[in-house]
Amino acid sequence: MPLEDGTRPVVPRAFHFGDESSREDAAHLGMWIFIATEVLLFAVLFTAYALYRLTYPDLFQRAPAHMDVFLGTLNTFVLVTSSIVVALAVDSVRKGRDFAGAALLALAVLLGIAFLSIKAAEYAKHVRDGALPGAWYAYEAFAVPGANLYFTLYWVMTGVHAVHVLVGVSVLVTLMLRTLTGEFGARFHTPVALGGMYWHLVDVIWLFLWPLLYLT
Amino acid sequence: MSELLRRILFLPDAASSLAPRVDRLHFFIIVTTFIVGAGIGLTGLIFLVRYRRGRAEALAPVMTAPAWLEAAFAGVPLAFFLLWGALGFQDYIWARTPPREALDVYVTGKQWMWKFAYPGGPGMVGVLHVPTGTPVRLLLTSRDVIHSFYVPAFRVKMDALPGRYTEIWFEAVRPGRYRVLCAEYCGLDHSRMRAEVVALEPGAFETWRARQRSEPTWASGEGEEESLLGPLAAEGRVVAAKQGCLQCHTLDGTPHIGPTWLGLYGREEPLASGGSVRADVAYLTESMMDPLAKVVAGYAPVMPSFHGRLSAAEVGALIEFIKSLQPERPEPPPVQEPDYGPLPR
Amino acid sequence: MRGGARHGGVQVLVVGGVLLGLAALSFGLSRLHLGAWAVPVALGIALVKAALIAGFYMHLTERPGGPRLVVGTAGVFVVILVGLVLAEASARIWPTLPPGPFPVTRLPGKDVEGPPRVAPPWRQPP
Amino acid sequence: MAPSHAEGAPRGPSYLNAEQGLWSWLTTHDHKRIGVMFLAVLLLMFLLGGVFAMALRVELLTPGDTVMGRLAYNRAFTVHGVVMVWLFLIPSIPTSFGNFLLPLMLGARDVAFPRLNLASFYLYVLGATMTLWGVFQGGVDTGWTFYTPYSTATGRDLLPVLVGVFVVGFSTILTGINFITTVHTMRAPGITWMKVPLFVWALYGTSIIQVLATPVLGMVLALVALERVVGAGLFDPGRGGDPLLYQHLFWFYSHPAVYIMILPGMGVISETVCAFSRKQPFSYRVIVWSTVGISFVGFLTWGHHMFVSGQSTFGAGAFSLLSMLVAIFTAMKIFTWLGTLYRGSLWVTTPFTYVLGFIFLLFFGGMSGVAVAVTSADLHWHDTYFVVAHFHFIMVGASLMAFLAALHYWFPKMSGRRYPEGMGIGTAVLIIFGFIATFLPQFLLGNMGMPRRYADYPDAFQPLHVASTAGASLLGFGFLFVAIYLGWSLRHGRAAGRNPWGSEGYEWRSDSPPPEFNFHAPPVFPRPPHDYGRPSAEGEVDHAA
Repeated sequence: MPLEDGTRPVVPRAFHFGDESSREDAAHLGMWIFIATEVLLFAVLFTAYALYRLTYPDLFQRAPAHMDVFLGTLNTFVLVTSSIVVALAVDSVRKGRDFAGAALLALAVLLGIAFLSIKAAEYAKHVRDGALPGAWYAYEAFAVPGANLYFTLYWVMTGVHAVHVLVGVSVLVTLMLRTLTGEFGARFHTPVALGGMYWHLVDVIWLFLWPLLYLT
Repeated sequence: MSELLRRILFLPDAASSLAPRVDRLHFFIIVTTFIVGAGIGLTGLIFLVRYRRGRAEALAPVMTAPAWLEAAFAGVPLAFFLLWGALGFQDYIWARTPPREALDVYVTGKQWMWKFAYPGGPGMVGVLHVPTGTPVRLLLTSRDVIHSFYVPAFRVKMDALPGRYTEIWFEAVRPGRYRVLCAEYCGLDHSRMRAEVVALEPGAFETWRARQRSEPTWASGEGEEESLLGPLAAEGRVVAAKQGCLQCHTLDGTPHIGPTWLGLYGREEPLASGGSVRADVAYLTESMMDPLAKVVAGYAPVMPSFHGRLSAAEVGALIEFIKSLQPERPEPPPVQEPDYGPLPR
Repeated sequence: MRGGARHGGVQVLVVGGVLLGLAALSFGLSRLHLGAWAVPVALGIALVKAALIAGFYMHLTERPGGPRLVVGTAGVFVVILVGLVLAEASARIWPTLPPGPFPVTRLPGKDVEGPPRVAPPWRQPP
Repeated sequence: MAPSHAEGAPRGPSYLNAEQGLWSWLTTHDHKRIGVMFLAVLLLMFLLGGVFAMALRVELLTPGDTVMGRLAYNRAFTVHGVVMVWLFLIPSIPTSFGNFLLPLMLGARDVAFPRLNLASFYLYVLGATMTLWGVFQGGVDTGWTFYTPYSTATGRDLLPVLVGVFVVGFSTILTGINFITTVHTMRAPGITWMKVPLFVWALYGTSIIQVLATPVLGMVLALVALERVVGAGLFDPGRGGDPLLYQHLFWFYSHPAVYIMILPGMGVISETVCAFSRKQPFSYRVIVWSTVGISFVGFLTWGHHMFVSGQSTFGAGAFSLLSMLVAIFTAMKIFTWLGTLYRGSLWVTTPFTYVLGFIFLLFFGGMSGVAVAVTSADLHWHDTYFVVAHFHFIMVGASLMAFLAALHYWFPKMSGRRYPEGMGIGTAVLIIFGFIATFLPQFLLGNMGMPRRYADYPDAFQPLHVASTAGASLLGFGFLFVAIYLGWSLRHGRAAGRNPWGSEGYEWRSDSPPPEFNFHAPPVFPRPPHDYGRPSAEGEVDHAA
């Protein structure tokens, strides 16, 4: 912090850290804390799931039979692949290959959109069945006490997750455009790394939702 | 000693077998708190007088707590807290484990009243009769939101949850009337959701119960009146259900958000604006169309107007239904504000 | 930057391969119907995957100190929340929930008298 | 460094006049200005909540309707609770004094993310506006706890309030992220973890709670909103849901939130008790570890709000035990503060008067907290005025006293001016006694069995209610006096000089008010933050009246 004594410093405000490295450290730490808050946000839904699984054990075991396991599993692979692509993109930008990075980000965006489309198809199927959340639940094939709770949880959990995917996609689009303008490179790539972390978080949450809702 | 403490602390009479247990621990905690609190206050005061800085700045000695003192800061309070926790938990388990031979009473909370029912009848609103010296198990549930059954004199409290049963038990030790309050916020009339427990000698209780069984002054029997209704009145009942009248008006004699319909027709009702009105066809019709014009005393002016929402035929049916709701016996004694004067001994 | 070079594209691809493999494994195991073990096994696999992603894709291996502390703390609190709620609920005296049937097909507008309630206790002693 | 007192006059512009105009305030990234803006809005909220508190006390003067009906009363206590808890106490000390002082105490030029800091302020204003609008427009009558199924069944419009509180929560999270990152990455050279000022430790512990607990609240409120909009049924027994789940999730946030309210206050006291007894903390490490301990163990105790709610007996026992553990940390702090006073050189000032009041009232508040955490005793006390008195002892008797101590202690730092000291001490005594007169009767009311949230009560309770209302009016006058003389001092107070208290705190090494980037030169802190063992390095104690 080289400052002239007594004069008003003319250094731009954002540069109140010593150097780029410590700024990157702070940014990463801040992002991790934000991720922790997201984890706790979803923890509420997992708690509700756990409590109702405890209350209605048989029902939660039978419920996956009413889910579209194929689409759910397909979505898992789509999302994991997109995570790999984003990791590659971050690696490329770090190494200064920003055009390759942007291309990979574009691919990840496409995969994200694919995820959302598959999810929408799945939602449409549930709507046709009448497996709607809460008061609108009218799914004749699975009309046992508590089944409405399972589907409410399903809608809320995947819905909140889908909102996160949507936010993630827009973050990736922004990062892709900014990469294309040459803003990021080997010297400065913190935003790409942070955006990537957000996307991975979205992926990780799905990796827990998928077995709980579709497999077991 | 404990009687003196009880009076100093404004605690109500200890009228159940649980109460002395709770109070004992209460006194233990309070006395300890006040001794230590006085110690802290005095220490602070002495320090303030003794070490008060004059105008000149004095240099205070450097000192840090030795490790044993730090351990004491944590250890001594912890010992007390854990002791209290353990003693309290013992009593808590006792209070939540009803004896097998306990007399069952079903308690239903509802905005804003308490219903009590014995398995073989009778059912009562607002007054719970129990024998003294006998454990009574309460099975609580609620019909709308969460309520909490609270008898200060018994030191007993348990929430009544909709859709599930909770249980608690108590044993009244001497006859008397004890107030029941609702301790969980439940809406507009939360503060008026009161009832009372009447503890009777076992003999007197059996006599009371036998008499109640043979000629109930008032027993709850929803659904029984249906068969007695004429066709128009039956239609009125459907209208009442469809329009949501029954969310505020009861059919069983208990005041709710609005006055009960039981025995309403022909009754002289005091008005909030002063004076009174006879509840005849004209008044009932007016109350449906312009409810705020004449509000019965003691009720909030919250009823919406049904002008345009009820056809003439529906109004007629409703009035016919209200007419049909006459108590077959004299009205049940109104839930009186219990007399909380000194208890008869 | 610290360790940037160590994380080549090859490593990303290897980890990705493992992730896809684990996902396939999780799916395969679910077809075997493991009964009581199904949930723990599935969650275990998910945890491994999450650890891989956090460690390699989210650069946790490069960042000791703060970030690891944060992740660890968050994990602990998730366990506390879920664990204590489950511990409390499983120790309740059952059935505190009155037996059904719950009207699961209730649609808005059908409930004329407010939320459905169980039969009055004097009609249906447990 | 080390200018003498004569040279204590600020060199160059301070943060207050480095830039001029309203716009420069509204778009500032300066943590000090953001702190001051937060302080202004918070005081406004306190005023609003206080007015409603007085209205409640007046209504309770007599049984039956005194000045308002039951419905109005239910709405009024909701406004009081919502404003005081969500909009005043939870953000109070961290966002105002924390924002102002954290970088100063670490020798940093700003917090780690200045733009995020400003965003946090605007989110708070937005959320507060929505909440207030929602409360008044919807006539919300659920209390600040929004218990289901009442909150899902009530006919009032709850959605704006839920969204508003959610947004305020988000603002809290941003502040928390900012503080944790700042403490981790921006300590000046020489400030190792065990040389971090105690107030910063308190803010750090608070931020951990904010960051980990607030998202839970956000999601729960979202679920309540969902319950109202689509009838989700997760908390509705009619659809197989469990109303206790709401209470679990809500208190998982709201119990630690109590520590969000009190921990910064404890930090303030740890600072001031050293400054005014001119002595090192009796045990620095005890205070530090008890702070960390509270923020951790505070998460394990939420079930003690549910002893009579149908929770399992086992659950009640476990939560009771864990609650006993968290009380220890407070006890340790109280003893350590007392030990710090021992053989000190006590300077009786306004902040110090509040410190003494704080220690005394926190003791009784804490002990009554232990008492209600005893399972069997809670059968009697749960949801009565005993609990009301208990948490007011903590939130008003402790948190608010600490807020006032901080306001007086750092008033010269923030404004560069002094306030009339004698007036301050007198008012502090008035406030402390007014407080005791208000809330001591409420303990007794609780013993008598008066449940909380009662608009109307049996006649037997009246004498104690009258006493409480009388005390509340004393309290009200006290706050009025504070507002008057501090407002007067803002314009007409004497210039404070750099370090009017002769404090060793790092923040006093800068000018009062500090320059825009806190220090004229990169600061060096060779001594620990509370090192009063040696004659002051600057020796410029301004002993005036």
